[in-house]
Amino acid sequence: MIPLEYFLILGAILFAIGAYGVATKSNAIIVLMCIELMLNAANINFVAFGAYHPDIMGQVFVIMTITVAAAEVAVGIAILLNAYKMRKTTELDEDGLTSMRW
Amino acid sequence: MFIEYTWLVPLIPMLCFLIVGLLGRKTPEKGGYIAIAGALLSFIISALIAYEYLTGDAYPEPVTSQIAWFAIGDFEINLGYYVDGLTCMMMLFSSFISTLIFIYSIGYMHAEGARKTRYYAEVSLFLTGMLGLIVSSNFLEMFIFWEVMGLCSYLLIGFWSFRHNDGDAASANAASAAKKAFLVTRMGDVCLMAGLFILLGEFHSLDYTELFDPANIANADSTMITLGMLLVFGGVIGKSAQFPLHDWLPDAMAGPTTVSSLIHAATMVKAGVYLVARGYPLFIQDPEVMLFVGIIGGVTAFFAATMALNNYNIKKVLAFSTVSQLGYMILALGAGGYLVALGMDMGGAEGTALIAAGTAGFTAGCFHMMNHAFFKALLFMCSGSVIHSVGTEDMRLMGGLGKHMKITSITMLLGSLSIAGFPLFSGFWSKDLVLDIALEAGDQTIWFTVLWLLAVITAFMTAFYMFRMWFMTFMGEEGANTQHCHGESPKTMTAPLVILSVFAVLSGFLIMFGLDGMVSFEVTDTAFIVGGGHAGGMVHYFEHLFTNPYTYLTIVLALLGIGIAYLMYAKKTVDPGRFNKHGESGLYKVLANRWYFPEFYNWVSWKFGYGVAKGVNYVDRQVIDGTVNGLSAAVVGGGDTISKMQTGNVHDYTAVILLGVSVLAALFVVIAMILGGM
Amino acid sequence: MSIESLILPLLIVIPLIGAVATLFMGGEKQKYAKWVAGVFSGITLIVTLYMMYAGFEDWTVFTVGYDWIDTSSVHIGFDLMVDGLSVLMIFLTALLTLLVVVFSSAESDRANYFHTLLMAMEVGLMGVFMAADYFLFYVMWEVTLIPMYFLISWYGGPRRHYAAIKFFIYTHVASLVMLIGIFAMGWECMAVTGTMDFGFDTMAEIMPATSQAFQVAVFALLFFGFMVKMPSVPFHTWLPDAHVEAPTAGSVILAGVMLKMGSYGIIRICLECFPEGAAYWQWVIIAIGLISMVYGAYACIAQTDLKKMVAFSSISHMGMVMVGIGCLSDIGITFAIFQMFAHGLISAMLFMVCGFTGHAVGTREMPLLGGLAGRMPIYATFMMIAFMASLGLPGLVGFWGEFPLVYGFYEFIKAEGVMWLLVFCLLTLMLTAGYYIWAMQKTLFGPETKKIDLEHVHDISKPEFVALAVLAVLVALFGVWPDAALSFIDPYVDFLVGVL
Amino acid sequence: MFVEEIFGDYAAFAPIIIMLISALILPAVHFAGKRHTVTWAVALVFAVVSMAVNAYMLVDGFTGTTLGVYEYDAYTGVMLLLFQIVLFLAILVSNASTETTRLHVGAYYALLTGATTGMMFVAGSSDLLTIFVGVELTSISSYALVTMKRNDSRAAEAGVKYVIVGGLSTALTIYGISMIYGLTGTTDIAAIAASTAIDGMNWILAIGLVCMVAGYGFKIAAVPFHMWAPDVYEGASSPVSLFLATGSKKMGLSVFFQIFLVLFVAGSSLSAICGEEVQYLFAIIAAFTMTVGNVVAIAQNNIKRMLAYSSIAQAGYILIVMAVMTDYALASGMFHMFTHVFMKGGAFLIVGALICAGLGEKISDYKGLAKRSPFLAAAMLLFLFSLAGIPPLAGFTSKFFLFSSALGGVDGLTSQWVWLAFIAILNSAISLYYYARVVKAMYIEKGESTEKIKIPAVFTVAIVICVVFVIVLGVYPQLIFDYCETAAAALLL
Repeated sequence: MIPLEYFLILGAILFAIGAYGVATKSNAIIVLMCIELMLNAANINFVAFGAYHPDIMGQVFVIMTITVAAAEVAVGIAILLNAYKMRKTTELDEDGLTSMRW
Repeated sequence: MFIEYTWLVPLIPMLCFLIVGLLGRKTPEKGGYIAIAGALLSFIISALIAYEYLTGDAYPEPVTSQIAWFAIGDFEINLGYYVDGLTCMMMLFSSFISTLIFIYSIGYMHAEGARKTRYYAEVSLFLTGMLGLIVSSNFLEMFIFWEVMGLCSYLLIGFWSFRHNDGDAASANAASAAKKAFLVTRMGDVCLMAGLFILLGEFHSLDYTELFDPANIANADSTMITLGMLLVFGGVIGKSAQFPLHDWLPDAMAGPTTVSSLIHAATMVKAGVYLVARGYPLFIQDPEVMLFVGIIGGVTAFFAATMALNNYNIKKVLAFSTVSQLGYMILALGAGGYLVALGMDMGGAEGTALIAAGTAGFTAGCFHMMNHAFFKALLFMCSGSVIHSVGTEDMRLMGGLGKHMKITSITMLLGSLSIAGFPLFSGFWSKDLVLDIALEAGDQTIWFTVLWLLAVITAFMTAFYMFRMWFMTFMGEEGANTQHCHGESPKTMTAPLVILSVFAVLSGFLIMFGLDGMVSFEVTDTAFIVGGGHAGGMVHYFEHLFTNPYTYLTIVLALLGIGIAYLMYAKKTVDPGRFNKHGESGLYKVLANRWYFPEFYNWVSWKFGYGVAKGVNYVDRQVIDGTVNGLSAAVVGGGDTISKMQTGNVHDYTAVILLGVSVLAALFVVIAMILGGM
Repeated sequence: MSIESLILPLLIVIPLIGAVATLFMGGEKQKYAKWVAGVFSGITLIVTLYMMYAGFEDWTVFTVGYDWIDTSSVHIGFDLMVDGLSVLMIFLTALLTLLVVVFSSAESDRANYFHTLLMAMEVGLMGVFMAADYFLFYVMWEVTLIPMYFLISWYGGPRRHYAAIKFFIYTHVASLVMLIGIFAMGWECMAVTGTMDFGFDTMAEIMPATSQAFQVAVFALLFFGFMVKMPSVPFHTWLPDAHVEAPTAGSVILAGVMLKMGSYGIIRICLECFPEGAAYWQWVIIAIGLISMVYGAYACIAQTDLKKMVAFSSISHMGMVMVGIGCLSDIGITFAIFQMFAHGLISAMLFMVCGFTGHAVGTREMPLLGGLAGRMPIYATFMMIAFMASLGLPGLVGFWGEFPLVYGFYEFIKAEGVMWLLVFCLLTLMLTAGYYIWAMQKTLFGPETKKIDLEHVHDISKPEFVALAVLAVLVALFGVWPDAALSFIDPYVDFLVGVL
Repeated sequence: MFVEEIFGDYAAFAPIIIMLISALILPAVHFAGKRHTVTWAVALVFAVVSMAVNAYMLVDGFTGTTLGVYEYDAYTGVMLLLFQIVLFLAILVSNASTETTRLHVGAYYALLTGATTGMMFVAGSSDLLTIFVGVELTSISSYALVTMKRNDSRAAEAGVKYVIVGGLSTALTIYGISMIYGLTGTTDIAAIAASTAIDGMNWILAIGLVCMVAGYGFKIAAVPFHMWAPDVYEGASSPVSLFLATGSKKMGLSVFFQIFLVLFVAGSSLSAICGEEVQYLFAIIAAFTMTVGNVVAIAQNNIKRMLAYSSIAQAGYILIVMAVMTDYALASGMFHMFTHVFMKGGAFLIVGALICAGLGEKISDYKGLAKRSPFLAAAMLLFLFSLAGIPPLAGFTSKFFLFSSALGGVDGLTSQWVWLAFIAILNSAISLYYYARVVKAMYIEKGESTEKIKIPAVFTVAIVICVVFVIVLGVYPQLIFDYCETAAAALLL
């Protein structure tokens, strides 16, 4: 059996990659995708834990998470489209969507 | 019968004050007559009281009665009156002289118009203070009237502190003189207050009857009494213008001359002397205190006289003379008290003898106080008459006035002779008694011999400066302002002069007709008794003084002083400039600058008053308020700074969140480690 | 329901009605606002006087209490009471509010709001002095802040915004610290009785029995709150600013009554509830008092603005109150209370006079003034009475706040063997005389000033005269008859000394 | 009881069912009628009905469980009431507001109602899973709501920021939950609390807890997860800002209560392991949250941003509950949430009303407001002073309870959190400064215009409701505080 730690490390790596992306990427779509990565990192944890504890809850949680993620991305993309319509940009950088500050 | 109504004595002037103050504008002479009536009524009642008391059965036991006023903790404070020989004497001459001066004011203040209301109201209030002080039955009550007088003195010195007829400079001068008078005496008052704290702490009462009970005194802590009485004497120094707080009195001459005459010569400044006399039973508990009192008195007498020598302001000469004479009184009380105190310490027959000798000092001091009241009031009123007539106070601008103002010149001559100690004039008797007691105390300690010497020199100086003044004013060629002289003053002014001059000449003889018994001081095992002593009688005093060789010394010195003054200022055969390098000598300058006391006062008040205040204000604005403002600026600035972290860039938000998570996780673990959970 | 139990609520409700009534008197009607305010504050004063007369023997008849917030863990009551300590303060509040309305009758800028604020302030002040529940006490305490904030920032001088906000936040911080103390008391009460009962009577029973550490800590918290209000050095700097900028009415109430809230709180709460704490902090109290006295007096000397000088003199005088309280003795506390009362009357006069100076002459800067006595004799007379009373001239009320109080202090330091401390008191008395006399010389006397135009300067108007005259009479009356006030104070202090 | 009669076994679910129905039919209603006023009225009616049902259940003391996942007790009832009040206020003014969308009216109300449904769902949950789902329902609805604003590109930007930060926080939450799940093998909160599977502090537990704190901390805008809040509140329309600041934030707090209070309540096995550590963690977060919120608010010129920071600070105050962890604290925290709804909600309502009337969002635009609209100025004054904690307004009373809880332990006085109380009161004083700035602008400074301001009538109604409650809760806190106490007891049992 594969040790639990491996799954956890994989999850952690995925989580870290996602977090890095969220914090650095200037394209909003990529940021949304990075968030998906992070969610999936959690999913891996759940599945792994669910398997090691003989418990169904982990998998249920994963299903829920996937659903939520889908909804979030759907809304997120819609919002981005809206922003693009309004601002003609989806860049998150200085010259992009940073009009509200201080 | 009358004595139960002693409280009326101060109350009547009080009512006059209220009536004049509120309604005076509408009455004839703007309230002047009301004030006079009040003073006269007080005098009459005083006379009746005195007569009843002195002839009554109780005499010489003090008659006192009081009502509960309020309580300080467990200590009852009372309001009441206290009548004994000293009270009677003070009451009589105060109200009498006041009446005369009020009458004089009708003439003197004639031109003041609407302001007269204020004048009469304030002098009435002053009279309340003086008479209240005299009849008070406890120290606190006395202190209240003491301060009321201080207030009136302040107000009246500053009577012309705005819209002075002589212009702005004179207004400013009056305002600053008033301020100085109040503050300098306040310094003494604060000491007096501290003294009262100590007495209250020791005796748990401030009633004279309690405080003067030997049994109570024996129970109290003698060191505290010493300290207390020294502090009380601080009040005397302020009020009676003793060295080193004497300097306000010459400045106080900025007020109307009537005020100088009444308050700053005849009555208020006597309050200090009165306080020493009143507090005699406590003062004599410690010889050192009395020695201190004597030294202050003697030094004051000498110093003040020196300053009078070369002053050209007629009123200031008189002011210095007043200070000097007050010094005499204090010296007498101090010297006498010193002997009494020593005697009480010593005990036995020798002690009794010392006590008997010492009590003469009490009598001498009180006696001189009364005589001085008459002749100094007279002198001031005469000077007022002169000023009224020539419109200046500078003696160099006078001269030759004798022809124009006969009554004034003669009455003033009588007054001058009296104060100079010309034989048989009132000042002669009392001054020689003072010198006598000082010399006697000199047997016990060298201090009093020195003081006696100073006093004798002072007697010479007194004669000199008084006649310098008289000659400069009334004799010699006519000065610049003599030409503008209006002639003799009106009747309302000259009549009081004449009456007072009679008293100034003759009041000395009162001591031969029982006054010495009335203001005697006796020490028994169970009580200290004022009044009721053995009256020496005429023969005793003639014998006593004229068999004393030192009496002749003073007479010679006085005549010498008069003679020199005559040569210098009347005949002008001797040029005073020869002795002072025409005003260039060091001593002359020192005297002209009043021994630099005003400068010293200024220096002290600037350094320790305004200087510290500036510092405090700096600390307040910069340090304390600066901290407060700095803190608030820091918060506002911090807000600005932190808000700049809100860059609007969502990357920064996410970065901060991720950083926050890491930091919190670490923090969490650290806390766990600290708390020992890990 | 007896008439007695109505009195105290009435004292809050009447001014409240006045406040609401004037609030809605905008526009044309605002010139009648002063009459409304005058009538309502007048009625309040009458009710107060009746209460003083009727309750002299037994104050407890007036005590009323209603449950206000009563949950499983908290009990808060709408409790009102009055006793010898508070009755004088209530009297001051009622009196000064009326006089201020009279004095300020010329106010025409948004007159209705002006009077609303005054009446609202009266509500708060009455509440503070009558509250018998800590929650209510604190509520009322804070309620007084808002009208004062608006009074300063609407009707004040040129730097009014700064002064108002400084006053507001400064005193708010202090009261919040006090609030923490109240919380601590509440929880201690919880530990003993199982509920947080914020009633004065409950607390007064429980608190003296608590541990010394607790008393020391909570005393400090409460004391800080009160001290800032008094105010004591070094937490006083809000006061001069507030006074300088406040309109006359605001200054009068601020100095006359609001500062007393601090000392009232110290006596009512700190001393009654924490005798051990008081004993622990005694020297600190005295030190703060002495420093305030001397510091305030010195600061006065350096001021050029009349009002600022008087403000600092308030600090000095309240320092004296603090010293009196610090003695923890019968005499000290009795006359500290008396001094509070006396200072209330005197400072009201002082600020009226100084405020009038600014109004009439156009400046309060002493270097610009001079010789006003000639042009404005009545004003000068009142100023002199006020100054003399404040510097402690015997025969006026100020003296009885000073002499016996310092004597009480003397007794204390004599017992402790540090008599030299008396020097500070004496120095203060000296300095007090100094700055007042100096100020009078600068403003009233001397040559008439040429630096400002005195052409159109008038003496005081009739309403102003009435307000000042009433105060002057009271200053003199209580000066010659201090027992009139002392007879209220004495029984209370007897009780308090029993607690200590 | 009629609720049980109608809803049967689903009685505990009754208010939610009504809300769900509303959320589902609203787009249809709008599609059918094309009249936004009708849609608005329907939404409002459903909100009121739901609120009435809930109020009835609460007063009646109803308790019950539906489907084993949703438990209705006093706590749930009180929180539901809170959310419903928020919803009611938000819907009430949405139609009249000129900021809200006119294109997707049906969707707008459906989202509002749906978000509220999510909150209500959370309030009755006792499982991390259901809580997670409820929170996400609210979050995703809010992302959309923020962008639904007329003619303002700031809304679009706000939406982007919100969705990204929200997504990140979702990820953090779920990651944290996974850790906890991994350690204990369950997602039921009570079971986790009682779980004996954890034998001491370890990194996994720490990361799990901190990630959950961070994830839900985003909802309540706790420092350092607060940075989205000012931007979003500024960008969103005023009714939505109101909804987020008073509703969504309260849900976050409710989640904190339901998860962490229950996990670490005295006696649970978790509390033995790291109870005190968590308390300190929350105390530090609370201190930072209130301080940063207040201090930065001083620097704001836009009133919406200022109110946003003030909301952050208020959340910081309520976090005191999490540090102290007593039921008295919980009760007072809940009470403060209620008063906060009215005072902060009222303030946002006034801002919204003034935007409708053509006023700007800058504080300087408020100059002379007292002259132009005495009513609005007075109401704003009340709300701001209430927020600052000036008696006798609601904000003071609730702060009185809340701050006092910091000094109380389970059995009387404790000095552990006195420092927190001090920080809280200092912040309270700082807050006075920026509230007073607005007051000064309204009352003391002179504005350029003196024209009278007219606002839509419903705004007036809504503001009056808030004013009434701000005063009533100030002088008669028991109206709600009693329920809060019961609720706190119900949650912490």
